[in-house]
Amino acid sequence: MKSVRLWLLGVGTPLVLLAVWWFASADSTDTFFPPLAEILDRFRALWLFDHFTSDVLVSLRNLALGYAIAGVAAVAVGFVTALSAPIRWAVDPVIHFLRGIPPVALVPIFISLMGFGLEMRITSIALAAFFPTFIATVDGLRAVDRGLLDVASVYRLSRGERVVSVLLPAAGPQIFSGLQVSLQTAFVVMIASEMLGPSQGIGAMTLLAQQSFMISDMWSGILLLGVIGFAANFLFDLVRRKVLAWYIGSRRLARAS
Amino acid sequence: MALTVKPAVAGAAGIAVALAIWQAASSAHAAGGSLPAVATVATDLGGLLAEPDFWSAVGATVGIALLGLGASAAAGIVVGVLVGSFEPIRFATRAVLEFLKPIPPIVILPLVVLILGPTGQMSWFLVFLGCLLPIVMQTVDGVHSTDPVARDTARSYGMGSAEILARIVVPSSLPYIGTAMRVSAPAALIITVVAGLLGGGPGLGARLYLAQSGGDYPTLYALVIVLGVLGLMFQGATRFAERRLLHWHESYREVVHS
Amino acid sequence: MTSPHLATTPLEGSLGGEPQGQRPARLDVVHLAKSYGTGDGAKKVIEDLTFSVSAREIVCIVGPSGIGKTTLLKCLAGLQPTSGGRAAIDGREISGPPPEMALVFQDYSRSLMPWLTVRKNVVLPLRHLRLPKAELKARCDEALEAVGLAHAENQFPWQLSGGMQQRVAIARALAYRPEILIMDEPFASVDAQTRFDLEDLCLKIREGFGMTILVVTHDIDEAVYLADRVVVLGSKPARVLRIVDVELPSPRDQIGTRALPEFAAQRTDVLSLIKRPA
Amino acid sequence: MTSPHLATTPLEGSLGGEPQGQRPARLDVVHLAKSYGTGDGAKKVIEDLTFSVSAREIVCIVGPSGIGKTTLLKCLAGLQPTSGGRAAIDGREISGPPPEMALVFQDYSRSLMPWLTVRKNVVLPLRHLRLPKAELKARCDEALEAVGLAHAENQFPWQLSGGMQQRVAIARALAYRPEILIMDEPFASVDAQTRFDLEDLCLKIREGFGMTILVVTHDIDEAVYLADRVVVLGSKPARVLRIVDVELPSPRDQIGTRALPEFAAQRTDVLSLIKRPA
Amino acid sequence: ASPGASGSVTTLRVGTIGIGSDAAIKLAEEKGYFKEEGLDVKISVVANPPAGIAAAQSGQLDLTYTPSIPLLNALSNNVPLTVVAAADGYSAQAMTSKDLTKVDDTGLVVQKGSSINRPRDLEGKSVSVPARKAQLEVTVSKLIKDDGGDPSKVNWMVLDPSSALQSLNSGRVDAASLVAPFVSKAISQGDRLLASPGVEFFKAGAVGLWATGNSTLGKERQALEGFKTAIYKANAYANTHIDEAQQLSAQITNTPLSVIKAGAVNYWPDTVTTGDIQRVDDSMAELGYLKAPVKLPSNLILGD
Ligand SMILES: Nc1ncnc2c1ncn2[C@@H]1O[C@H](COP(=O)(O)OP(=O)(O)OP(=O)(O)O)[C@@H](O)[C@H]1O
Ligand SMILES: Nc1ncnc2c1ncn2[C@@H]1O[C@H](COP(=O)(O)OP(=O)(O)OP(=O)(O)O)[C@@H](O)[C@H]1O
Ligand SMILES: [Mg+2]
Ligand SMILES: [Mg+2]
Repeated sequence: MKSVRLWLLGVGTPLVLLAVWWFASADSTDTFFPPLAEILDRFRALWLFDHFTSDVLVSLRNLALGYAIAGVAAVAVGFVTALSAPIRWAVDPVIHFLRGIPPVALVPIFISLMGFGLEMRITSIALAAFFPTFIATVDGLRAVDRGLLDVASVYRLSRGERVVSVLLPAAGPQIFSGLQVSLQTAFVVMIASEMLGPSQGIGAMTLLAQQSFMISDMWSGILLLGVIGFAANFLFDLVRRKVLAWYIGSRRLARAS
Repeated sequence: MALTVKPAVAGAAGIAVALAIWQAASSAHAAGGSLPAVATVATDLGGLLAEPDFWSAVGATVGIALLGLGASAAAGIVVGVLVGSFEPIRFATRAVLEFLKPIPPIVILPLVVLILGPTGQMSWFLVFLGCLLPIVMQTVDGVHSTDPVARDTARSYGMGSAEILARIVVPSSLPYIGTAMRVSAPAALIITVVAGLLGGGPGLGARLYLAQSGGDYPTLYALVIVLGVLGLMFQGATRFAERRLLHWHESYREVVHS
Repeated sequence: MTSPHLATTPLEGSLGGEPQGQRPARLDVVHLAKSYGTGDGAKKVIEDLTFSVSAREIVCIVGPSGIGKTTLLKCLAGLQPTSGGRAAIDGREISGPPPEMALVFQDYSRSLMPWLTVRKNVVLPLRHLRLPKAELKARCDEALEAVGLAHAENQFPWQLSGGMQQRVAIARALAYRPEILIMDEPFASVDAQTRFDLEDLCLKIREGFGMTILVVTHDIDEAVYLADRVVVLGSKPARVLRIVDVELPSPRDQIGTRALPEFAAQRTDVLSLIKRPA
Repeated sequence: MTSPHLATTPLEGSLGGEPQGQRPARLDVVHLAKSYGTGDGAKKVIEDLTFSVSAREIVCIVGPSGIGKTTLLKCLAGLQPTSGGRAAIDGREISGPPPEMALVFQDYSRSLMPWLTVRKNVVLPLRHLRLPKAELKARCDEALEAVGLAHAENQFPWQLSGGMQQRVAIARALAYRPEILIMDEPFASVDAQTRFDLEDLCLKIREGFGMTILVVTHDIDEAVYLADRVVVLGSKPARVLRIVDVELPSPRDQIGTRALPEFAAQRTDVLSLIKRPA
Repeated sequence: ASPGASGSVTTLRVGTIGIGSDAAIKLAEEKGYFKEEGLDVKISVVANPPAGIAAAQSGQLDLTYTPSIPLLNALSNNVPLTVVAAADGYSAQAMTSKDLTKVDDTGLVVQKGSSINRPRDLEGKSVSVPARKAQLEVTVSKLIKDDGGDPSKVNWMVLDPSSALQSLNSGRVDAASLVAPFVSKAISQGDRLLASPGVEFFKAGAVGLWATGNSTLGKERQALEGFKTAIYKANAYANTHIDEAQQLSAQITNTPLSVIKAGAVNYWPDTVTTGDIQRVDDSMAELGYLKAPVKLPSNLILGD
């Protein structure tokens, strides 16, 4: 009984909020808060047809490419760095400094170095998304339980086995939380690189709509970016749940008992 | 002794190599000459540091970031404790929070710029929004992470619910709030810069925009270096605060033997 | 399948435990049942448990892992609602944490607050008793002294070894001066020497404060050494297999008592109960 | 201050342990010393330890918490370099993890991979032995069967109770079929019944596989029940207080052996050693 | 009596985009024209005209600089704005000038050896603009259309001026539309001027405007009138003291004076009419930048 009520509350509240938005804005004449109906109308017209391949797909492809490059590179470089103390000492200060720079601030530099093309956008995304995962990988590997490493020594696991069967899974939770932050960063930089540079992509379209006062178009762009942000995170979570099932399960159990 | 010198030497060597690569690329006229020489940027940086306008921009950036962060921390912790402690509120807000959480504030930047204009208030508001949700979510997690055994201990010794909230639940969630602050502090700085760069809010972001659109590359690089240093300081400050407050937590315990 | 050894103790009254003399029962457990969850998903942990503990008595509970000993203690401490039967103190049914009782948890490391020092952990439950400052300090000092941790009062629990942490949890319970003390495997991670000392401390506080003590343990020797009676649990869901009266001279002594032939006999007695497939 | 009971066993040769018959020493520990850290910050944990373990012998080590038992085992397993003296297997000095040895760690929860199921944890160290598939499976099944966990093979370690996790770690060592098995408080968190079963398993594998076994325990009864000899450690830094030869008939039996007056005498003997202020 | 005589001082927050023609408002400040009207004008630089419009409409700014094209974009989306005064534009003699680069601060440039010789050649080519659907895109489109080309076939790229110059040189764009002082920079760098889109589009009259939002209009009408008086006084002064104005421009845009002097000479009109805006309105509709011409309200210009 109680759980049914709570469930209703969970599903009901967002629906009520949407309904409130719909009706409260229905005959809004406020320039900046157009009716939701109109926003959805523009959403369909703009993103589902007109600009789907020219803008939406371009943005998504840049995001996916930049993010994938960043993820693979960060884990690989992270391993090399974490497992070799001299390399770690050498790159630590530089890496920490680069990490301190707001990633969006690098976009103007990339524009100046590489122009405004796809390569600039993908590089910006990849570079900005690199650091969170890289740092998480190094931290995760350095925090691997001594006990587990001792087991690996006692049973004389080979170097490869040690990396694949012990280090990678043990650092897995941290690597994944780094990847999650990277995803957010990649998404932000995707938008920023479009707003600052070229005239293509969802970010550019949204900013253009704002600058030419097409408020419903702007709202529909915001809505689309919101949905993409949510969906990307959702997909990520699906993968994480699958890969880290052991970790999530053990955490839940530890909390429940 | 040997152990402390070695990382420092290696670190210095790393910095030297990075600077050398930069210098080589710039002298080789890579990227159409838009990469300024190290010395040019250093001179420009020196010029900036002597400029009162620059310092007021730094002040504006840091001030906005800190004010926004402070406000979202205060609001986020209260909301988080409420949401975490009361089941109906938690269920009612869960879907909405989960939906909004992964959406970065840059998404609503165009709207906020329209409504508040290119002002400090606009930047502050974006920082507030951008940091609020992570802090709320982490606080909720923290409240949930309260060890049931600790809670039962308190109950078995006859402590009331207000006392349990104050003495058990809030201290238990501190590590989570600490994590949220550690993530949010650099984020606050980033959002302030983004608000300046893309929305025209005051501070270093706007300076960055002017440098870019004016093609003033040395200043562009100098500003990015300044931002890097500010970012480091923000990270350092939150780490320091966290260490002081959470010295008892696993991740900060002084290693007794090693 | 019901155990043939069930119900060797008298029930239903608030007086019980004749074999242990004429002291009145403080703690009564009558046909207690406990399930986790409700409806189809319910998991029956305790089916029908009956025993009682008299005032100033030490009773030990032994039984296989996962049988429901911790669950039973949680019901007695009012932390879990029972699903049937009754548990009562001095005839009053237990419905919430009883003020005259203190519980030492099995999970000692999780029952100490890591952000408080040892002393502050001990003081924590005394705060709302609004005692005078001096008394607060005296009680805390005395309890820490008793468990041999006076020197560690300003350390944090996680700076101590497992055995020391367990002793902090015990000190906290002692400082609270409960009339009834319930302990869940309290000496599991302490070394042999310290364990002996703590067992003797247990006997001493029973004399000193007239406490009633209920202890869960896996160590049969310990149960026999400490207890006036040993409650042996078995079968799933949990039932009382037998209640063994321990007849050993007091005062007891670690070396002397354990070397007695009666001691060996009693231990063999309990052991053979446990060995039988339940 | 040197202990008067030191050096009841012969040293310096690779033959030792006369009182246990004429079996050759497999494991030799000679004047072993171990400090953590170097220079001023060094902490001397073991000062001068000498004993040996013969082939097919079971030796138990007892001693107070924090004295350096785990440290000693880590040195023997080649996980920690020694700071003085020597440790050798069949006369070969130990410098890295020896292939014929397996170690069951005290911290079972930190020695199982939480992302692998019970079966995969047991199989992990066998992978690089490149055994035929069938043999791999047979060894794993047998080991899980022996510790009574065949039913739990597809569960994750964190889904098991502490005692079950400990048994998984033991199963892993068994499946590895080491010639020398070293275990650090292997039965600390299992209940009395299971503990008995595991102790008996220990005796059985010694017979079955001819293993040499070294066990650290806090439980004096267990030490006396299991061991051919008990090494009692004491004083800080750690030294051998005495090596007690256990003279009990085999095969041993949980109920029978423990009820013997010789058993009580041996236990009292070891106990009194421990009780003495070291 | 003028507001100044009453002794009270009204503060006006004004947004500019930091271009050369801001010299006039600077002059008004320096020469004390604002003070004469009882005004304390606080100038701040905004990122671009739409940002300024947004700020003006929400009351964060009292006045903002905007060219007529962003103004029309805003008006067409029902953002209520009122024009207070002209900020810059073209003189009646501009079209007859022999060297259009001397009067037009905008320019369309191509690389020296480019095969593009007239606006209609830009069909299918990529052309950089500082912002989409803003002044340069609209004016260049008109050039192309008037020359018989199809502007909808142009690949517009948004680039800041320095990146545009760099991209033009490296061939990443085929043509760049620029604003002073980058036009003269491009020419000095060897690029070729293809056309002067500004003057050809606007002919003569006001282009840049000082506009205000509803809230300021309601509360500070008198102060706005004062601003208008002061700014026109400054406009007149600037037109007659070009050297002084150019020195200020150099300061404002952080450009060497020689570069400023090599470029167009600004013109500051003394009036703005509905006609100036209506012409632009019609052209934008014709080019498809507006669905239909905006019906300009009768009180669009303050004091009309
Ligand atoms: N909160 C709970 N919800 C559901 N089942 C539970 C819960 N707590 C314990 N159980 C189950 O109840 C049974 C008894 O658990 P309990 O902890 O009481 O055992 P125990 O006798 O104390 O064991 P041990 O000697 O290992 O401490 C176990 O099977 C356990 O899985
Ligand atoms: N890595 C280490 N660095 C420094 N000191 C250590 C380290 N590991 C253990 N010690 C210290 O060495 C001493 C012996 O520890 P060890 O773990 O060997 O004790 P133990 O006899 O196994 O105790 P227990 O019975 O509690 O397991 C302790 O004082 C401990 O603090
Ligand atoms: Mg229990
Ligand atoms: Mg140990």
